[in-house]
Amino acid sequence: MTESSPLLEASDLNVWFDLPDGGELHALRGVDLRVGSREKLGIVGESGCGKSTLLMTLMGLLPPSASASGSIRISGQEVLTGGERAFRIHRWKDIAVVFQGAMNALNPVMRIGRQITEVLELHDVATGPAAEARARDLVTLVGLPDDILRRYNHELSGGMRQRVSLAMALACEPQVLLADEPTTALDVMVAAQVLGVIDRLTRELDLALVLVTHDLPLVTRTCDRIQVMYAGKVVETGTPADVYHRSEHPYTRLLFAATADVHSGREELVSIAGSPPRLDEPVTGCAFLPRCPMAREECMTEAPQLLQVASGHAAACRFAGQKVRMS
Amino acid sequence: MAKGSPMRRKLLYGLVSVALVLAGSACTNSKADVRSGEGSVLRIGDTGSTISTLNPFLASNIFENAVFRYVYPYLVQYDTSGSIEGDFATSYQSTEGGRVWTFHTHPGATWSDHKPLTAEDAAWTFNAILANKDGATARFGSYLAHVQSVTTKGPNELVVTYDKPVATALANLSVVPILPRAVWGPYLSGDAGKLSGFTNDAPLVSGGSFILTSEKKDAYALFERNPSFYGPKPKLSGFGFQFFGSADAMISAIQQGQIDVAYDVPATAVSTLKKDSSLHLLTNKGTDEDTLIFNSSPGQTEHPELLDPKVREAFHLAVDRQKMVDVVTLGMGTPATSIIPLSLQNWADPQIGAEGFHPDKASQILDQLGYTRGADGVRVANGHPMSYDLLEPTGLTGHDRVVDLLRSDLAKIGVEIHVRVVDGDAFGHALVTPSPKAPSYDLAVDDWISRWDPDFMLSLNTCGQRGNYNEAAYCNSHYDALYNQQSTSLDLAQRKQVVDEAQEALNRDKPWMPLFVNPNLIAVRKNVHGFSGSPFVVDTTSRHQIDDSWLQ
Amino acid sequence: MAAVVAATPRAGTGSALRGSVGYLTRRLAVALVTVVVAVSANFLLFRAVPGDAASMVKVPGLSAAERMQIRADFGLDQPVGSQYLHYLGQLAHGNLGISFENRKPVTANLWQAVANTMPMVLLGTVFALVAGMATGLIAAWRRGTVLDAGGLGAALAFYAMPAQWLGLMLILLAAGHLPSGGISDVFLTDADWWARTADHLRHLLLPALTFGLASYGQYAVIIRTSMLETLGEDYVLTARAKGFSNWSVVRRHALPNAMLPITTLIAMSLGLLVSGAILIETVFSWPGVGLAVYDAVKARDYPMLEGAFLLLTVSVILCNLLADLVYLRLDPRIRSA
Amino acid sequence: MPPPSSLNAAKVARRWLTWLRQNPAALIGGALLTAFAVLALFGPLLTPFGIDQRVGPVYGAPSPAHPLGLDDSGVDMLSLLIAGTRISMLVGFAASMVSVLVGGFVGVTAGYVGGWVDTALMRITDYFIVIPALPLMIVVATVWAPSVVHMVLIIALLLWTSTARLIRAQVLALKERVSVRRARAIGAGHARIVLRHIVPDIVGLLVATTVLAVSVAVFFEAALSFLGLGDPATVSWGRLIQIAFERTAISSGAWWAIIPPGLCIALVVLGSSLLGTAIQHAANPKAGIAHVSSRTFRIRPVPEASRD
Repeated sequence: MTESSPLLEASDLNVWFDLPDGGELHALRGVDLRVGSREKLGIVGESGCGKSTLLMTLMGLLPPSASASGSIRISGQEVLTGGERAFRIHRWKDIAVVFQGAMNALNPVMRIGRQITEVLELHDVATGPAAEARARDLVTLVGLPDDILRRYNHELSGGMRQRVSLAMALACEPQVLLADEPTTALDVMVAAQVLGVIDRLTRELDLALVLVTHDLPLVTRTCDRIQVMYAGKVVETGTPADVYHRSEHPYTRLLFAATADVHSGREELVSIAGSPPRLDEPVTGCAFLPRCPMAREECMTEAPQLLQVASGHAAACRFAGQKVRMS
Repeated sequence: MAKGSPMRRKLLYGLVSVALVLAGSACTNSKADVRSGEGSVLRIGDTGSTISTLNPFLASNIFENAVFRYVYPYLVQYDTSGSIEGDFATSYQSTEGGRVWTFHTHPGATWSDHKPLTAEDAAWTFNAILANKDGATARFGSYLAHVQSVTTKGPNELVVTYDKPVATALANLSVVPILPRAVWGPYLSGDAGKLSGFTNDAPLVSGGSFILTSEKKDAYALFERNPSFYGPKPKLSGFGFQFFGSADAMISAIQQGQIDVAYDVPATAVSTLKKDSSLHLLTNKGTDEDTLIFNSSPGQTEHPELLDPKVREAFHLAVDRQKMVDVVTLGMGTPATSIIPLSLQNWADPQIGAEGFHPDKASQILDQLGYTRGADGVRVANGHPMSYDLLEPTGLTGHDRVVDLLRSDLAKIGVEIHVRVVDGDAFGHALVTPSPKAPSYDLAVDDWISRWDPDFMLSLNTCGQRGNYNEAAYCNSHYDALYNQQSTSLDLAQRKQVVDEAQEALNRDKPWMPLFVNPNLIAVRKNVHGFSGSPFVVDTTSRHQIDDSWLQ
Repeated sequence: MAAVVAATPRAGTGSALRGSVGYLTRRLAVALVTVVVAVSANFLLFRAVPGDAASMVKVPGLSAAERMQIRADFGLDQPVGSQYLHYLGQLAHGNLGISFENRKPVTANLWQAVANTMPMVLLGTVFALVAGMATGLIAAWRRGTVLDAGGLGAALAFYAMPAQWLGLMLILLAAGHLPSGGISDVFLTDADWWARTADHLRHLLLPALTFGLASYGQYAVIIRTSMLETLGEDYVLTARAKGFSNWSVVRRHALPNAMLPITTLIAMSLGLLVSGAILIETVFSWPGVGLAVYDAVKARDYPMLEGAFLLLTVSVILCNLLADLVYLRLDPRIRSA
Repeated sequence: MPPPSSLNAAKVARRWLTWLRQNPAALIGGALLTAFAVLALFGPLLTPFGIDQRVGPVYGAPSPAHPLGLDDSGVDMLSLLIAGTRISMLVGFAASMVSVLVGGFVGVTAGYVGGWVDTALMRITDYFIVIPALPLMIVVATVWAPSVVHMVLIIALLLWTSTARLIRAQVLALKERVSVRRARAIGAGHARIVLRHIVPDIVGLLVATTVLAVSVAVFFEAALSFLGLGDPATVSWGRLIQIAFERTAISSGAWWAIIPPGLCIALVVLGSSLLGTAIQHAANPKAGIAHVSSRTFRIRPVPEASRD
């Protein structure tokens, strides 16, 4: 891991969505992110905290109703200001994505094989029989028989679809793989198998991984670093050990506590009382304030900055690094 | 996507060239000029008409009859002033007090298939008609009523013998075509059972001035000059009828020079056409008369008051005919009070039914009958409101305006009219339901085109025509006697007197209540010469209109 | 690796084929049943309306015996059951009977009318499809922009206009430049092929354009909706993430999927074309099927009507079947369903 | 569309108004339909001249006194147009309501009862779908004397099929819902299940179908009238077009006799399409996202205010 040359770096990312009534929703509020080579970054948080938006922003796939500011660098090149054209140079070659299992990420009227070879041809990796051979290798790599190439999406099971998505993502040998909750909608056994494949391949192929999930045990198991997001902001970042054992943000602590209650990473986190703030109105002070067991008067006025508590471990809580007890 | 691919450019060229062809073709209007001059084709347009059969025994509409007039020989026809003249017969005279008619026919005539055309053909046709005159050939049987025998004396002399003198012999014979035996033989033999299945498709074997070369239902009929015609050679090399679906299409066609003559122009278009300097407008008093028909049969039991001549008189007085003429024909028609239109000057009598428009008098009559108005203003007669169904056949432009006016005029005297619009066939059906002699409808409107001879119009209300042309199902032995008397009155003055009496009789009973006569408006391009107007929509009584025309 | 176990395909090639055959068989069966229902219903419909050949034949002075003869000629003196069997027998030989009106075989009359209608509706449909495609795709592509609003507005406007009125508007606009009625200049008998073709085209232009404009709006709206739905699909996002340009995404991934409902729409509307042309044929005196039906109604020409209804219903059924076939070809999901 | 509820009328009205404000298409559609409905109801009070009253020359051109000119008999076109509104709207609304009632009944019956009833009803529906609609209407209209009531029935006769299919599909889905199965399990009567558990959930769809059917019915009214099969004693927009067509309005240059009635039909059809589609979308909302668009997200500088 070389800190000096991150494969993917985003700094001070802000994303707004226009709302039909004329207002806007501030979905990402100054997010920073760095992924070094072979690094595995986990991004966790409740639904609606902006983790999927972050992933879409990194791929440049925001809808026209969105606006963004800040900086995204892929392999050191600035892409955000370059717009669609700048992103397209890197898509799939440098940075590929596996979408949620619940999505229909595969074209229903195109054979699986074609969906893999077309991307090989697009990025001049291989054409014709060579592309087909490569596609066979890819599906074998993810543990699928090669006659899968002649099939259509509707003939596959959920687990097979995610494996195909993975094979497709690996087609152009990207350096960074983004995975957006790749196992939602899969049953536990299949999810474990798919994650096993992802884990194995990122190691075998020396990939950097950004894994977006709300499966906390998973990230602590697989990732090198974790970023916890809340209301469009990173509220805590650090190694799994930092975040799990020495969490400095009350939200992180509640999150882990809730997970422990539920015993399953697949269920939505519901056991934190209250709900996240509305992002279509300006947030003053700490966004977590209404749900925070440690809330103080001063939290209402001043938004907390990420405070470094140890090397590589920071939390956005005014009490970070202070030993304040939760009441 | 900014640069056009070769493929897209090709497509573009293709589209552009198609557009150019269309634009170019849109500008070609030169063909009108090709046709001018001697020996050219006269193009005639009409709306709403059609030719649905070329079998004269099935034919019922006027353009079918017009086709026969030009392609088949007739013994006699009318001249442009309404007098009988010889056609295939070069001369004719009656003997034995009008009982025997002798016709001398054109010698050496041939059909268009070069077979000889002689008096024998006429005798064969007439005898074939007589053989089944109450059956398959009934269409022409009535025109040969009282004919005892038809014989020839040599190839050019025909003798028609009647069982009694018939005043209308020539008028009737002017309607009966002479058919080529070679074609019609198989269909007119025996009981003529196959006759109704014979379509007689174009091109027809012709003996008249023109040959029908092609014909398409609802579209056109095209004619070429018949080189073997016995009579004077037409100046035109051909002519054609084109049938338009709408008057607007026809008017635009004549204005653009796509046709030379437009028959039966609607009154609403007259001001437009008058402004066009390339057109003449021939306006003729017409013979097409609109009438209100009272069901006069015993089948009409629901409203007995409608059978009362006094009630009919009230209706007669309540209708503002001049207003109808003004609204429906824009003042170009003529009010009518008798079934013989005024355009038949020899026979019409303007005094008949000329009481005028007196709604107050009409109300008085109904008051005197004790038909008082109910709370809704509708009178009550025989325990029922005076509220009647009126059948209106579709397909005749202006009829709905007529009906609107009738309804509002009658409403003013406390009579309510409910209009039922029905198409021609349903109309015909309603008039003979439940039985031809005793139908049950209340009122109807229709129009009839008179002929030069009053016999036809007078025949419409005879007992024998019930279930056929007698739409009122009126039957009166006194009237029938008058009708028969006029048809056998050889003396013109005497016949005129009987015709008047018959009109009077009808005016008294009013099976029909005449309303007004439609004008006959024909638009003609100025390069058409010799084209005479006529009281008829299309003249089926004579070949003169087209035979005498030429283009310049 | 345990994962391989999970990778057993759910459906084999054999079952996909069986799926296709089963699907086709089902569709064919439904179509066949509908045809039988239609044939019988049409037969009964025209026995239920008042009047028959004998009452419609306009021969003055026809005697009762003559009318009986005509009824016998047309087989109308038989019981309805045997008339029905006779009718079916005729149908089996492709014989639709003889027209009451002009005593010609119904098939000949219909053929003539179809031959006239086809160029008009086909040209119009091609126009409507091309223009509708363009509008629908551009509007979907430029969703929410002025172009979208304008395109959708135009499409809805044309959709909302009654065809007969649209025809009259075009006649008003083209007054004096293009013929407003008929299929050709009937007096153009001695002209050469080019002149006749140009004349046909001139006559074809307004009715075909009316037909095109009248169906254009519907196509444009449906293509836009279908395209928008497809553009919202996840695989479109995948395609973009793969690095395809927007246009490639639309062409390779969105269009083939968006075309599925559009294909059905086109095939189904093809079946309805002919009867939809009735108003336009009336406005332009175009002697096609629509006008033939209308004239047959007016003349109570029941054999003609029976034939026309059979032709129209069967063509709708066939077009639906065609839509199913095309769907089967385009959409792999149906093949193994 | 706000779901049907037992709230008081004022609240329901307020929700409708809010919904209309947020849907410009629905607002335009609703406004058009309301305007024509008002015109249909109160039109006869507004007609400046009688529709039997000849006030000027044949095809008199528009003038301040007669803004839409005169027709072929010199009657004020504006008065005719207003008078025609009533019949056209009446036929449009009545036919669509009858057709939705019939279609709804057939659809609910077929979907709920199932079995051979479903099969039979659907085969009949199939026949009505494949039969050429306008020709059949012409046949029936020709045989049946023309009147407004007949016109309504004839149009409804062919309009109910799409509703029947739509409702059947919906009912089939609803039938399997937990609440319906539970109701059946506790022995609720069929009528009760249909009325309490099924009908409330298809009301939105029925309303949308009715509104959409208005446009088709108005179209058919115009078509039948144009073919001369309308009630001759009444004035409708379709009949005005027919009269203009038959009485040489075009060659007389009387555009004012042709354009207004067609425009009115187009506006009503447009109104009912816009409103109906909007209700349909509201009853069955779709996300309405597009992953590809000619436009892309915007880049903007970070506003100071949002730096926190």
